[in-house]
Amino acid sequence: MATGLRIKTAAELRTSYLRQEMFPTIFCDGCGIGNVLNYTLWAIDEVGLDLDRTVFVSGIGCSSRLPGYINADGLHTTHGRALAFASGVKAANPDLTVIVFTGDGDGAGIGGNHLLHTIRRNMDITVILVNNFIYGMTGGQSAPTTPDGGFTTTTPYGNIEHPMDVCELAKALGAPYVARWPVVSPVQPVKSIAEGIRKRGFALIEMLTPCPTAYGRYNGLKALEQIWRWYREQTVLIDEWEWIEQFGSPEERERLRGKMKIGIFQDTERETFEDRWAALVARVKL
Amino acid sequence: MATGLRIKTAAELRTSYLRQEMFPTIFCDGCGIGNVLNYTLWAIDEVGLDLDRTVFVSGIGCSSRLPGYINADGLHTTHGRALAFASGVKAANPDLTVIVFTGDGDGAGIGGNHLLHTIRRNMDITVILVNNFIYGMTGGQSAPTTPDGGFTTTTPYGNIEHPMDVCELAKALGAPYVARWPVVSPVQPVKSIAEGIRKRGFALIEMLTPCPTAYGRYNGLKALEQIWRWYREQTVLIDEWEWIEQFGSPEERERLRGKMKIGIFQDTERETFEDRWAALVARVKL
Amino acid sequence: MHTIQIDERWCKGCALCVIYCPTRALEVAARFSPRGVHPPELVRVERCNGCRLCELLCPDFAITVTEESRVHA
Amino acid sequence: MHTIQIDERWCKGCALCVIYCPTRALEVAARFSPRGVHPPELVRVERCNGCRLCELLCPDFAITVTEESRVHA
Amino acid sequence: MSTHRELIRRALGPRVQFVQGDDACAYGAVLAGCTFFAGYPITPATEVAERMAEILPRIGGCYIQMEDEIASMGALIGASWTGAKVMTSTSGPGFSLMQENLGYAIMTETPCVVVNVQRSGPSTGQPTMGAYGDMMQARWGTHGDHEIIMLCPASVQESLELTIVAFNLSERLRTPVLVFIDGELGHMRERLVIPEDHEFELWERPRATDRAGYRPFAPGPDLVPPFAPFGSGFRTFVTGLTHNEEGLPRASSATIHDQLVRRLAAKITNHLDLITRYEEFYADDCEIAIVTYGITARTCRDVVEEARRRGIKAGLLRLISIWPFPEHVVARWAERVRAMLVPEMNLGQIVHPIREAVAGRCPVVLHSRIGGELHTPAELLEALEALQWQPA
Amino acid sequence: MSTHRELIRRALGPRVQFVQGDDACAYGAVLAGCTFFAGYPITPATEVAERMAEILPRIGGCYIQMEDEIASMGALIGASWTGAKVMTSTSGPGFSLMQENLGYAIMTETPCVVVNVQRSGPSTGQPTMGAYGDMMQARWGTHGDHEIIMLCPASVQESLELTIVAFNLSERLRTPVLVFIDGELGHMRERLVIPEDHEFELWERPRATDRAGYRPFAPGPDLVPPFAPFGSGFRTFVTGLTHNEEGLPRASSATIHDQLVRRLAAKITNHLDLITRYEEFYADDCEIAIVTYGITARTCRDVVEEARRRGIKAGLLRLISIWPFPEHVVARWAERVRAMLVPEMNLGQIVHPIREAVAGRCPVVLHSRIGGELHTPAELLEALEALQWQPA
Amino acid sequence: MKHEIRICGFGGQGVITAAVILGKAAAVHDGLTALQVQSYGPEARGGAARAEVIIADHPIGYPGITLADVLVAMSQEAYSRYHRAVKPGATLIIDPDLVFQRDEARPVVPVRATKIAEELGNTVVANIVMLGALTALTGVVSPEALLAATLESVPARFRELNRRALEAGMQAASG
Amino acid sequence: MKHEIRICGFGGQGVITAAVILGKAAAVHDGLTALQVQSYGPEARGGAARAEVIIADHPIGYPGITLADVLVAMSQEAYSRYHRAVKPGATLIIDPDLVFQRDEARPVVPVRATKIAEELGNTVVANIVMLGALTALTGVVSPEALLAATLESVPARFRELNRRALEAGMQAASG
Ligand SMILES: Cc1ncc(C[n+]2csc(CCOP(=O)(O)OP(=O)(O)O)c2C)c(N)n1
Ligand SMILES: Cc1ncc(C[n+]2csc(CCOP(=O)(O)OP(=O)(O)O)c2C)c(N)n1
Ligand code: SF4
Ligand code: SF4
Ligand code: SF4
Ligand code: SF4
Repeated sequence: MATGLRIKTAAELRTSYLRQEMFPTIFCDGCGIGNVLNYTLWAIDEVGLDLDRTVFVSGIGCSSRLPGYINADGLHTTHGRALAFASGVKAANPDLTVIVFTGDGDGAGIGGNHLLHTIRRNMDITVILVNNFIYGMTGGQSAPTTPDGGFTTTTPYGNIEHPMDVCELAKALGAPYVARWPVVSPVQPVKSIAEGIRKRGFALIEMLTPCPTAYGRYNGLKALEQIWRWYREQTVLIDEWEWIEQFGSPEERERLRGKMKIGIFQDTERETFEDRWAALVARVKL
Repeated sequence: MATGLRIKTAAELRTSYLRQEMFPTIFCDGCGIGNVLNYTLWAIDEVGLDLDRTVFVSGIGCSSRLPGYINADGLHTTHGRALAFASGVKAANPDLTVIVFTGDGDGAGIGGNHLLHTIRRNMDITVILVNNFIYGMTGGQSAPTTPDGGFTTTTPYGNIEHPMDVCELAKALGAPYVARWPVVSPVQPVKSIAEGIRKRGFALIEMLTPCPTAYGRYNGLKALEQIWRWYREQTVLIDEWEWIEQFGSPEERERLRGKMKIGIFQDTERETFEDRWAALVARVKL
Repeated sequence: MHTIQIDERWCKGCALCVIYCPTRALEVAARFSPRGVHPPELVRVERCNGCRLCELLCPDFAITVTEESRVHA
Repeated sequence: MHTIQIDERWCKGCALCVIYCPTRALEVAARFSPRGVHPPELVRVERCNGCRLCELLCPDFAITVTEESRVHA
Repeated sequence: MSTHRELIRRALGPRVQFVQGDDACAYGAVLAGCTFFAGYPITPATEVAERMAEILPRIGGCYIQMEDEIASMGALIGASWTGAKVMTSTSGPGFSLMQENLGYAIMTETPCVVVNVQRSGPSTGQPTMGAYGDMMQARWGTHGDHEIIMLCPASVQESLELTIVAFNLSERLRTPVLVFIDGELGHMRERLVIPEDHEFELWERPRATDRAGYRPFAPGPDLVPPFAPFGSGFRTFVTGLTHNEEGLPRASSATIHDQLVRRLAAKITNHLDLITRYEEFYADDCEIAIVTYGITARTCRDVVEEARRRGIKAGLLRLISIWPFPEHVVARWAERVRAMLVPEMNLGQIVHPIREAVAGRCPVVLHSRIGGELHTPAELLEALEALQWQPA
Repeated sequence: MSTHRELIRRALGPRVQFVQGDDACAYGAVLAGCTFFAGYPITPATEVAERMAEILPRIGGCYIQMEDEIASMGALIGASWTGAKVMTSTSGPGFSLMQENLGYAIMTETPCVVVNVQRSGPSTGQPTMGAYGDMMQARWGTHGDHEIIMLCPASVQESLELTIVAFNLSERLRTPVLVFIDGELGHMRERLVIPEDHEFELWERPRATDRAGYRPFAPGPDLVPPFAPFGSGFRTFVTGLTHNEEGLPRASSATIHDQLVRRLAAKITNHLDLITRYEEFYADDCEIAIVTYGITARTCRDVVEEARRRGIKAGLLRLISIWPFPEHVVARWAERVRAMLVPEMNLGQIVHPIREAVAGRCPVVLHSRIGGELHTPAELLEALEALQWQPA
Repeated sequence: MKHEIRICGFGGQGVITAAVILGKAAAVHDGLTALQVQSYGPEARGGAARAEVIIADHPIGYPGITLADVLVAMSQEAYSRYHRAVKPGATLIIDPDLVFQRDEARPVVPVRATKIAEELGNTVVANIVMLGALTALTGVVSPEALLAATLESVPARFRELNRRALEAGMQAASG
Repeated sequence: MKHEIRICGFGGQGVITAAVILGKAAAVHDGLTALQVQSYGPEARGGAARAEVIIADHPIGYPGITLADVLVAMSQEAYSRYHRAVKPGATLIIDPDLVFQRDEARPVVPVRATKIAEELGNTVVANIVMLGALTALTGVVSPEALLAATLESVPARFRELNRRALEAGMQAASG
């Protein structure tokens, strides 16, 4: 790996960061959620987080099972509500690092309003949103991210709803750090998650993650090799995307269709809820 | 009035459009919500809507009381849920015109997720969102729109949360029609509401509306003349805003601070849920 | 010549009409309406140019401006 | 020289490691693991360059690549 | 052009199938004329939605997956006001989220059917395990005073049939009706015979006919106000606030509130004849009664037969409609039996109204089982025998 | 530097005040050591939040207004896991929305206090009118099997005092505790004397002391597991799924579910001695008893005195803790009295567990009033007299 | 000793504030038992508003008033609705500018509170004028207690205005 | 007549599908009473999966199985857990490639379903191979019913594969 990070081995991760009694994971074979865990642990290792002072919060879904595997404080909450619980943890004890794992359904479907307002308040929370285009845990129903025409058990004739772009939304809401990466290669996600954790303020890292069992099965991508390849082929770096949009040939532009932009969407600074609250307390405390 | 519309008189509106037994309204004196009703009726008149085929839907709040005054089908629902109910009405009978009245708290606070997903689906619904920067009905608590530093009964030392810009959000989500106007002058709101109703797809018209009783009282704007003047002075047309941002002097640009952009934020076309569903049915019906 | 009709059951005495009348033709009455508020009055009839702004702005549909020549239903 | 350690209790036999190994040093074994899957095997030891991609990509922390010279805790 | 009924038949497929309880609920809805479904996936109720998503577009109806259960319930009510027959399905966590809007449907007299395929709670609990832990929530889950109708099938066939009944009651009485099964029955497959149209009745909500002087919430016969769908020119205002018979808010009037809320309750409790359903086995000479409902009742049927073979005068009262609670039926049994055994797949819920109805007339023994496994015939037989030999 | 207790005193202001029931709940919370409040405004509970928003920053705590009641309940639980004492307040519609996360708090043994200032429902109903329409919802509102603790004050002073008790019980037993008042009491002003610190006890949640072999959900004495706050290095995994004593999900195990859920219930029902609170008047020679709770009890006190003056052997059993239901207390009264009158500001809710406890020993007569007005002394006196002259 | 006082008018007149100040005067400053309740609806902005105060020297059970000892009516609707719900010999205080039609059988004390307040420069103190009059007429609380309760209930910059309103009310009642 | 059949293995092997097809064969094609239940957990992806089928000629009350007449075990865990919960004389069918340790006291029919399926070109039909074997060994449903139920349960392009899997299973059982 070309990053120059001193990457812990899987065996080391197992002993330092994992609840080994929880393994093997519940994830299907070929599922990319395990990779999200990998990358997060490597990022944590890079940042040098103290797991004694880090809380992992999640909602309900395959992806929301991740905190259970990490040997740290974990709060596996109700479906869609991870950010509400996480806000409570962070507001009550701003010294803790709070990292949220959520799914596209959990975080942007039922939980969309908490996403919206947590970003608005700019809570200092890092959200790792696993987008697999579908509700995996319940067996493959359409999600707000399901592509146009995508097949799921509740869109048996193809999805007619416009899919949601969570990163564009977060960006419009002013989230200080927003990035999207497919899990298919490790380097950028690891770096990006580390940046998100370091960012003072809300950070969203959307991980495009293959779900062969549900999304793959209904969309001709059940074979692992195929679905993992799809994620490489269907994603385009923001810079390249913009270059093509500006200077590309019509054919090149046509080829962007249906693909997804990846990269860092936003990286700015903004006062956090916790800092502002602390300032308020300093001002009015008796 | 310079629009060339043949504007019905208040007396005519009363007999053709209002449930007179509901008057006087519950709105405080100096409240701008009554004006939103005025403008909507004039817009409806202009569009020539058949009130027998129009349904007004709302949530809970001062602004959500509006459907009760209109002599048409009305659905005054639960707090924050107007768009969910409205989506049901529209999906089940796309021939009806559906107009939603909602507050900033109702529509963008508790109801934010329904806003998000109704826009995403592009339901053909016109939403008139009354933004008075506060929760009026419950006596003046902070809303997601309360300005930075604004005083409310739950931000007695000044609001520390970043306020939300509902129009920017709707725009980012791809709503085909998005506009914002203060109620203090009638012409543009009337035109804009009419355009919203005519638009095939989701239309959001945010009305900046004085609430002297709650927002005014806690922010030195209790006197009617003062608060109404404030809305004139603190709003700047998008074009002007952009001109100043690009070409304005530093002082001019400084003067934009804390002010609000008004005008039409977006006016595009996008396939609606209803049309796509109809196409799907045409394709698969037995 | 224009006149204004005020529905005193509906008028809340907010005085928006008075404030925004471009010709300052209206005034707040000294007397109380049955609702206990001071309603507006067209004290300077001659000034009123029938612009109907008071009517458009009245949040309570309480004002109707009428021309002598025209009768509304 | 590198070797890989596979934790067969954790390996789900997804074969990601086999697929993504840039030197094609791994293969899927014919035998079944106790979990009932075919685990990977380092069949072409000489090819393995220790890039650790299989380890980084294994969703189940089941592979650890070790150098002869180095022992992990 | 085929008629709507023909479309339905074609969409449902062969007359004899081997399907799940969930599927049967969906089929029942479609047969009852349901054309609108709004829902949100949740184990073990998802298959109801999946079946509706497959069938509805094929018969020209509308399936919409909402962003959560709150929205599903809201969309359902909106759709019902256009005149459509509507249904949603969920399980415990989602049913909890639906409570506020369920109360709205009650208050606004909006017909709708809610299927709850119960899983083992509290909280996320055991998502894939069956239970009957929401039985009291069904009755009391939403705030404020109200009555509710709930039906509890015990087989796949009955899941279909009672879903039709649920629609009928909901339409006729203009009130939400709940169909409660559990994860076990929801995912259990049995032979299902889809009934012919002449084999069941279909009731429609009473319709308003005359616009002049129409008062949308003025009770007609049965205490039920005639309904005028949105868009039909009747111009109805619907609010969850306390309202008068015109439908206009009168939230400060004690009298209007009292009249409205008592009528809404009476509309249901006055129609026990339409609603109440139960099955009795060996009622005549029963000494030890099992009183139960849902999937457990199947086992109890076996148990009672076996007990009889062993000389115990056992009997079974299977409650099919749980709410409004058939107090008189239970009271009647209480007068005649020596003891009642109440097996429940919860910590004891329906045992409360049973005890209240029994009012001390005989001992009532709860046999509670939680964790997702069914009561076994053996343990229930043992419990019956223990009661049999217990001194009075 | 002042101590935290001194800060609290200063923030609360003068010792004698003329304030509302809502205010008193907020004061009680602050006195109990509450440092975190998450909420969402709703009539008639908003003033609780408003007081907390004023006080908490002044004592270094945190007030956060969330986007809805679901989020409020979520944030509350999150905050409680950092070790803070936490509270929220709401009314019916909001309480309905909190049900799912309330169940989560029960399942995860998270201390928290929820104040419900009840308004008249169902649905939006009468937002500014008091009622006791959510009494059964409190017990059964969330899905799945569980027990809950609920306290019902009858005065402004008691609103403060019982809120402190609520925190104590919640901390000690690690379970949500509900304080239920109504809109009338919530907005009623009375003289309030803020008690000194030595006038009340404060209980804290049991704390884990040893990291080695810590099992976060292994019951300690009282069946309550010792608590380790997030960030203290104990590394606790918290889930609403069925979990073992390590806190790890075991959602398919019937045995673990059974053990867990029965322990959660027993943790409460085994501590009736700590929880149960009631007041008795003229218990000794009472023939006709009024059994009631909340604001109505004040009126009943007057009524009983007046009845005594008129020669009726009336008595009053005022229930202060409603859940777990003090069955034995009611049963004891039932053995001695000729009849019970149960006035309720609803269509009859607590009358159900009362009837169940009475088990036919004496007639139980509901006197229901809805619409937001209180029972008058005159009507209750009349009801008492009617019972007095009724043949046994 | 038990006084049952009902103050009513329309929303925005501050009838609830008046009742709160009165209760506070009794409970906090005069050391009496006092209880105050109010009734308002979501429909009541500008509509009917009502507040009640019970002042006693013993604990108060039933927290309501059927027949009042003192009625203050600041609107026609309030008067029409409540003027009969009083005990024999009760004190009825009205604002004659806002109560147009009266049941002449029932003697009333007219206090032009709104006019007086307008003359003092701010219509919002009409309620305080009424409180002054009420106290002067009935003595349910001591004038000192009333003054103290009033001053601590209003922002500093309005103290003087309120003090004058109280005095004007007392004068109007005696005048 | 009542047959109680338990099929178990790990998630992904299609044990539930197998049970459904068997039940369908009995209920729809052989006109019998049949009932099928399953057990799976959210933890069960790749973990334990279990399905049961009851086939009878009369209505079925209790919808569970305590002791099975037929057990199909497609994993070690399944075998270890359930091989004792059978009636005397029950038929036990196992995949010997996946069941490593056996209680030798209990006679079993080994069917190398996974291997056979892999040879047929797709490991997913291992369950169908087992169904063929089961039917051949027990006759709980007719081969025609089983074939019909299988074919209507799979996409058209997999029919041939499934038919061959059934046949291979029957052969393996007889062989
Ligand atoms: C209130 C509620 N509604 C529905 C569910 C059922 N449910 C569990 S997970 C899930 C969707 C998960 O989708 P996503 O968040 O995208 O995660 P994935 O499983 O795809 O990783 C749903 C609908 C639930 N547990 N609670
Ligand atoms: C579930 C629920 N929570 C809270 C409330 C209380 N409530 C009623 S209106 C309202 C806020 C209204 O604010 P907004 O939508 O901005 O409308 P406004 O009154 O300012 O016009 C609230 C919180 C409620 N009715 N239901
Ligand atoms: S269902 Fe999809 S998302 Fe869930 S574990 Fe399986 S592959 Fe992963
Ligand atoms: S409280 Fe504010 S928004 Fe509500 S009616 Fe009064 S002025 Fe209007
Ligand atoms: S604007 Fe309307 S309500 Fe206001 S004073 Fe004028 S007439 Fe009356
Ligand atoms: S990537 Fe990991 S789990 Fe997958 S086959 Fe390789 S070692 Fe096994």
